[in-house]
Amino acid sequence: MADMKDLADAIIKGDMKTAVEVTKKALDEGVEPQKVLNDGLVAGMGVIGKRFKANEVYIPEVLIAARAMKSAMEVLEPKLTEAGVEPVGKALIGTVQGDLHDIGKNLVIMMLKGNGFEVVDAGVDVSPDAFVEKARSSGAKLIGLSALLTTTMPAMEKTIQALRNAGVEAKIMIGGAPITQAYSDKIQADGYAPDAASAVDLAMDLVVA
Amino acid sequence: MADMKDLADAIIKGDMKTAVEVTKKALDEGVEPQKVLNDGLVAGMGVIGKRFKANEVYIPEVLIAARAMKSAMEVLEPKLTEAGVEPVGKALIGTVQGDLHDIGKNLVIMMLKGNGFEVVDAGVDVSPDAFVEKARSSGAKLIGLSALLTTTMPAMEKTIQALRNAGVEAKIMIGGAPITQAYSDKIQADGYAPDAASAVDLAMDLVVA
Amino acid sequence: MANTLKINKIENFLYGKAPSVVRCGREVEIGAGQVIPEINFTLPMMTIDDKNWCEVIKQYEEIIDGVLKRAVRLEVPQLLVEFETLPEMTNRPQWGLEITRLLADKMDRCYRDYGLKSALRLTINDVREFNRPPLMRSGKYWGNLCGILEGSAEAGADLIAIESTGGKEIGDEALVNCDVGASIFALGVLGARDMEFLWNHITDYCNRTGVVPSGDSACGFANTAMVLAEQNMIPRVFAAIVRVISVPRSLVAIRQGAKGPTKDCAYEGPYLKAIAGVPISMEGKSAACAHLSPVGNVSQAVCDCWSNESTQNIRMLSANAPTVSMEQLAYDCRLMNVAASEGIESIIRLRDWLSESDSPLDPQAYVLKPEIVLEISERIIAQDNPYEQSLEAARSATEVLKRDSREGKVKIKENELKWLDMIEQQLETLPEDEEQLIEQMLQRPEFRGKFLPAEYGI
Amino acid sequence: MANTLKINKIENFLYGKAPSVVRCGREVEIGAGQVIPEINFTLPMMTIDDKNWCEVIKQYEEIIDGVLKRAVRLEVPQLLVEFETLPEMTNRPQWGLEITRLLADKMDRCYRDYGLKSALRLTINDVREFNRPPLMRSGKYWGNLCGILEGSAEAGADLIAIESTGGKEIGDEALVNCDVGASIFALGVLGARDMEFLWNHITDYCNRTGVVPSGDSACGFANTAMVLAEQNMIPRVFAAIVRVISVPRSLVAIRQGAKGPTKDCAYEGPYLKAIAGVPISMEGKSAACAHLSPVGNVSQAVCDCWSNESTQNIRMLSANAPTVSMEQLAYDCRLMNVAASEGIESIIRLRDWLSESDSPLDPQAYVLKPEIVLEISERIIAQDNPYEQSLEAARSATEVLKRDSREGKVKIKENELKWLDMIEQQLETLPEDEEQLIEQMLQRPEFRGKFLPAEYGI
Ligand code: B12
Ligand code: B12
Ligand code: SF4
Ligand code: SF4
Ligand SMILES: [Zn+2]
Ligand SMILES: [Zn+2]
Ligand SMILES: [Zn+2]
Repeated sequence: MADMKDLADAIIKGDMKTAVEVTKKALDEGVEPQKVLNDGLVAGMGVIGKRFKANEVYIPEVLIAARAMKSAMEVLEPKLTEAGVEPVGKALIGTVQGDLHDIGKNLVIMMLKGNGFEVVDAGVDVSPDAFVEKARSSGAKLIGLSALLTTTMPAMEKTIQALRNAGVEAKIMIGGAPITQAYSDKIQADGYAPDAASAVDLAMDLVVA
Repeated sequence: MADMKDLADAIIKGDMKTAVEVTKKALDEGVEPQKVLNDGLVAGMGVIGKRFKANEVYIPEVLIAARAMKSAMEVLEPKLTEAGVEPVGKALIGTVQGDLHDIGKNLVIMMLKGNGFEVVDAGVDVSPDAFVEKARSSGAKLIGLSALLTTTMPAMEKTIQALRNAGVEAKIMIGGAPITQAYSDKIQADGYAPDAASAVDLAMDLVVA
Repeated sequence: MANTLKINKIENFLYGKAPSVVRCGREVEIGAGQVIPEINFTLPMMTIDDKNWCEVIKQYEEIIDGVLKRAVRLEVPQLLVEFETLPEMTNRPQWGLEITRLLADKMDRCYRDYGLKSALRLTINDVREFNRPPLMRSGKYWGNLCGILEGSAEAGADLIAIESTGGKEIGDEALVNCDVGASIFALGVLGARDMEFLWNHITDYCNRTGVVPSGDSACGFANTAMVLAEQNMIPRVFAAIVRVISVPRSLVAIRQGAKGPTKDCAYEGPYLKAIAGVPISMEGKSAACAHLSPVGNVSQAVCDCWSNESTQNIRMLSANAPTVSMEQLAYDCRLMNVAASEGIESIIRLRDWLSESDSPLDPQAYVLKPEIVLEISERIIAQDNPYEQSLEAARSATEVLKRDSREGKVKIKENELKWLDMIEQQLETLPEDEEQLIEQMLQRPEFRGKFLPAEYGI
Repeated sequence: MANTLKINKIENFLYGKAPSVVRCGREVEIGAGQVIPEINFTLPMMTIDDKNWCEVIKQYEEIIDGVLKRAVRLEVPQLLVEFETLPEMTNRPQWGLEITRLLADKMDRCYRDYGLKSALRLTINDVREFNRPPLMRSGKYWGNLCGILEGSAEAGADLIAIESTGGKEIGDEALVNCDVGASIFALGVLGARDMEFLWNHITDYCNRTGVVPSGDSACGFANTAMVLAEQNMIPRVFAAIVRVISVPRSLVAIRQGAKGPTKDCAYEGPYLKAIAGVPISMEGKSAACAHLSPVGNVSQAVCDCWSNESTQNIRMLSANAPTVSMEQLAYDCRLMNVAASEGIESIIRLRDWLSESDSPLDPQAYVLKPEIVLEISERIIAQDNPYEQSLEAARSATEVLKRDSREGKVKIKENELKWLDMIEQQLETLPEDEEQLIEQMLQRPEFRGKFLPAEYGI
């Protein structure tokens, strides 16, 4: 019988092959897709996430786990859709106009995915208009803006205005090294997180609220 | 015959006695009060001011000159009033609420006086209401606010609002170590100066404009 | 006060080592061999009021979290944290104490979780001059000051300091006029008398509670002079002399029982260490965020704690400014401590480089040179009371500067040399007897109404 | 490249002194005996556009006025000013050149009025990756880059630098995956090839105009690794190894004619100095405003210029942040130069304290320790091309860290030790031959479309 603990362990170890196998087996045995997701994949990622926060493991290990999860998800997703299970939320994340820094943004995306979000990567140097367009076409409920330069921070404000003027109702969170809570308040973003781990908590809050 | 150059020299040296004597003599001889003021007193202070800016002399020397000027002014003032000569302008200067730093403010006052301004010293820890009241009672055309603490800077904004709400039309300039032009713009002061010497230039601009 | 220096040989005048070690907080030992970073911080632009209080708390949380995290990362062996109240927090003591508690709790947790040894210094800001002329020994503001003091042990403070301002009513005027007599009156008479009263009160509380009475700073006098000199408002020689005049006043706290480390901004520290043997906190290039100064290195030469004076909680490109300072202090201390681990000869070597790199260039740096400190300290303690000591301080500083500028040991700007003569002349006119000076000063019309003699027991 | 080190004895590996001195600007001599401050700065939060351009200019005026004034006050003997363009200023070359002109003019005036010796380094930011995948040798962005380069002499630049990013398309991925093979490919293959093309172009211009080609930094690789390690994203040992891998790439600029001082943020500088004899600019605790780092002191050990990396023009309690940095750099340099004035033995003493205070605590600091730099440099130059050198760099860094952590000379965290083994294993699988590695990398699906092989002559 497919053991959800084995699946979680496979994720933790980043053992892609086992993860896919156990997922398939579980589904074949009629385990509920939602249970496979929660008790297997998300549980495994949860353990890795905790270890990462405790500085026991590093990002490469998280990435390996995330890749194992991704492979298993490819098997699981159709079943989830069939069963009417929605992803936690859909997010659109990008780096604002004029700014090419994307390592931080990419880590945020990876962490969100690991926690069950569906994420559209808008890339870097994304103009306000492009954000509006992508917000519309993706239907994301959450938009994340990243900026690393003091001279591109103002582009965040412009992007938020453009999104709001265009009637986009998604929640907007911002981040990047020079960003502060005070700046987030000032430009009326819905939230700010200082790192990728807390970005997940924030995203959860914003999407659930 | 009273020589305006002697008067200026007396001011420069801070020679109170000679300054008063020459002023009296000049007035007795029928020299125009305005000429005594401009070519004697203000000219002398101008030289000292220049030397100060060039780091040739220090504030104590400027203060001594200012005191000599003050004594001479006591003689000259009634005549100026008779002749209908107005002071350059009347200014009200104080340190904002919660703040006790006053050395900088006092130097600004001293420099303004040395340049022909009439100045009311509002003191320290001056509340917005007290500023409004003093602005009204003094009829000052120029108000100067000083703040040295990051935690009393916001009191500047409040004071400006209170003054404007009360219909006070005087120009408002601000200064103090933590103040910047950007902050001045933000709270819509009419001007900012980084030191006492440039405060005089600014005051002139604001009052003449 | 004993008439011999606690440190009278230049080879015993060392950073990290003080004759009287201070032990406090969570296993912190000051003056026992290692130089310890002392981190300071303040609020960015914001109002402190009921509405904003929550925001204020958040600022301090963010500051201390960032600082402690960096200290742990850089394996700082011991850390001193200074919290200096802002006027609103002294005037509402529970506010000041709430932040003290918050900091102490975080430091406790960090000690338990990561073993970071630390102590918390609470520096109370002197609000008495909200009355003008100030009431020094009674009234609302004195009450507030006592209120925060009385709650400090319970709130978790390990050390108490204050930067008292008694005499400043005259000190400011004295500075902008380069009036050395008035400076001596402000510091050596008014300041010293107020310190005696105030520090008697503080050490009394400390004796009851076990909080360490640390020290007081003549910041409102001597650092104001330094800032004015940096702005070319007053001659540097005058600022140098005022620094030395401030020594006897700051000594009063120690005579009343203060144990050090003296306050970071009290650049008179080396004198206090030589004379009284207490460990000292100093600041220099590390505190450029707070004051520009001509003593960036020499101030470090014989320090026991090394501080950044104060920096706002604003975001730099890397992190918030207090975290940035924490990092800089940690590295400065690492350097000193590595040299110290090689033995005294290496301490002396580094000390002398620190001293030599500044002292020939500015009179304010020169009077902090360890050799000069010992020379002048010797002369100061030969005198009996703070007034005479202050007078002697001024005389010896002036003499030394004249002598050593002639010998080319210290550079004094052309247009400042005449000031040394003028100050010397002023000094010659001052009476040897304190009572006479008081008499003279009470006569001066410009000082009338500025201070209340009775508040100084005059 | 010669197969002997320019500095091969530890007693010749000194701060302030480099085998090849650089003379430039207004009487500036780098590597000739004195350590020189290099001041850097950037804009606070603001937009750069037509509407705001006037405001941008005002910012740079305020910055340079404050910095020069403080340098004069502190009698800084020589000053290097770095202006690093922001993307908008590279993409509109006349903007970048206008600010260059402004700075040069102010520095000229200051030299005439106060005798402050100074030189201006213009660092062009690499905008080529605005195209993704980047076009390295043609197109609009390459044109912009050339545009600013071509105007630099006339605008008053004394030195040219760039922080080129060729290979970063792969480098970022390599870092977050701790993929040492991909890192070597990014730096030693792609980066090195791009550098050869780019620096050939730059030195060609410099030869025509007399501007000094200074250096290039592997900042986008190795400093990114350091920042990631400080955030506990990747193991410090990996960041340390990437730092060493970056050496052969940065050497390419020198082989193409760059003369130093190398870029401040190129912490690989000591290797470049040992191997090629060029003077180097370094940053450490002085640059805490820009990057937190575990190499605050050791980075200073053999520097020729000492920098703050970059700080925004924001107001601190004392002055604006660039002025604050200027003061700190001035004092750090004073200390080093005073020790140097005593002779080589004292330089070595201070160098070793700087080095010893950090190097046992972190592998990133350890690989900058002068002795280790010489050891590894020797092995790097025994190889023939950048790929082989990079491979050897990685191998020797890994070996040295394993060996010396076993011997207790450098502390490596428990959970990082296994990474050393993993990296070693990865290294064993890499081919000795560059062509084979290229083949392998071109196969990897995750890299497909990320970079254009032809742009690297592949
Ligand atoms: C790596 C780097 C680069 C790399 C970028 C590689 C890449 N693909 O991203 C390269 C070399 C290309 C580069 C280029 C430049 N850079 Co750069 N760079 C850095 C550096 C060293 C690290 C940034 C980084 O990746 N950090 C690691 C990640 C993981 O951290 P992070 O980005 O902060 O992200 C975390 C959080 O902020 C948060 N987060 C991030 N995004 C988001 C979004 C949301 C929604 C949320 C909730 C959270 C969140 O979560 C992340 C994970 O925990 C920083 C220095 C620093 N101290 O930050 C400078 C820095 C940002 N760069 C700087 C500069 C000046 C530049 C250049 C202009 C340099 C030049 N003159 O050429 C160019 C600009 C290019 C451009 N148009 O953008 C300056 C900025 C100064 C300023 N004025 O603002 C910095 C601060 C360096 C410095 N101290 O001077 N840079
Ligand atoms: C002297 C001084 C004091 C003295 C004040 C004496 C007095 N009568 O003014 C004393 C010791 C009393 C004092 C007390 C305090 N101080 Co204080 N003090 C200073 C210091 C060292 C110098 C200020 C000064 O006089 N400078 C000299 C004058 C000439 O310069 P200036 O004030 O900048 O003025 C010039 C210009 O700004 C301009 N200007 C000034 N006003 C105006 C007005 C106008 C209209 C214009 C156009 C121009 C202008 O012209 C002037 C002449 O060129 C500064 C440090 C610094 N770097 O500035 C700290 C400083 C301002 N103090 C500080 C602090 C924290 C305090 C205290 C809260 C300390 C405490 N915890 O006890 C208390 C607060 C008391 C209170 N409620 O205000 C901090 C502020 C931190 C913050 N959060 O903002 C500073 C920055 C020190 C530091 N680095 O930490 N202080
Ligand atoms: S200048 Fe600094 S140390 Fe001195 S009283 Fe003000 S805040 Fe305190
Ligand atoms: S981190 Fe600093 S030095 Fe490196 S590219 Fe960015 S700005 Fe330049
Ligand atoms: Zn202080
Ligand atoms: Zn750089
Ligand atoms: Zn730089």
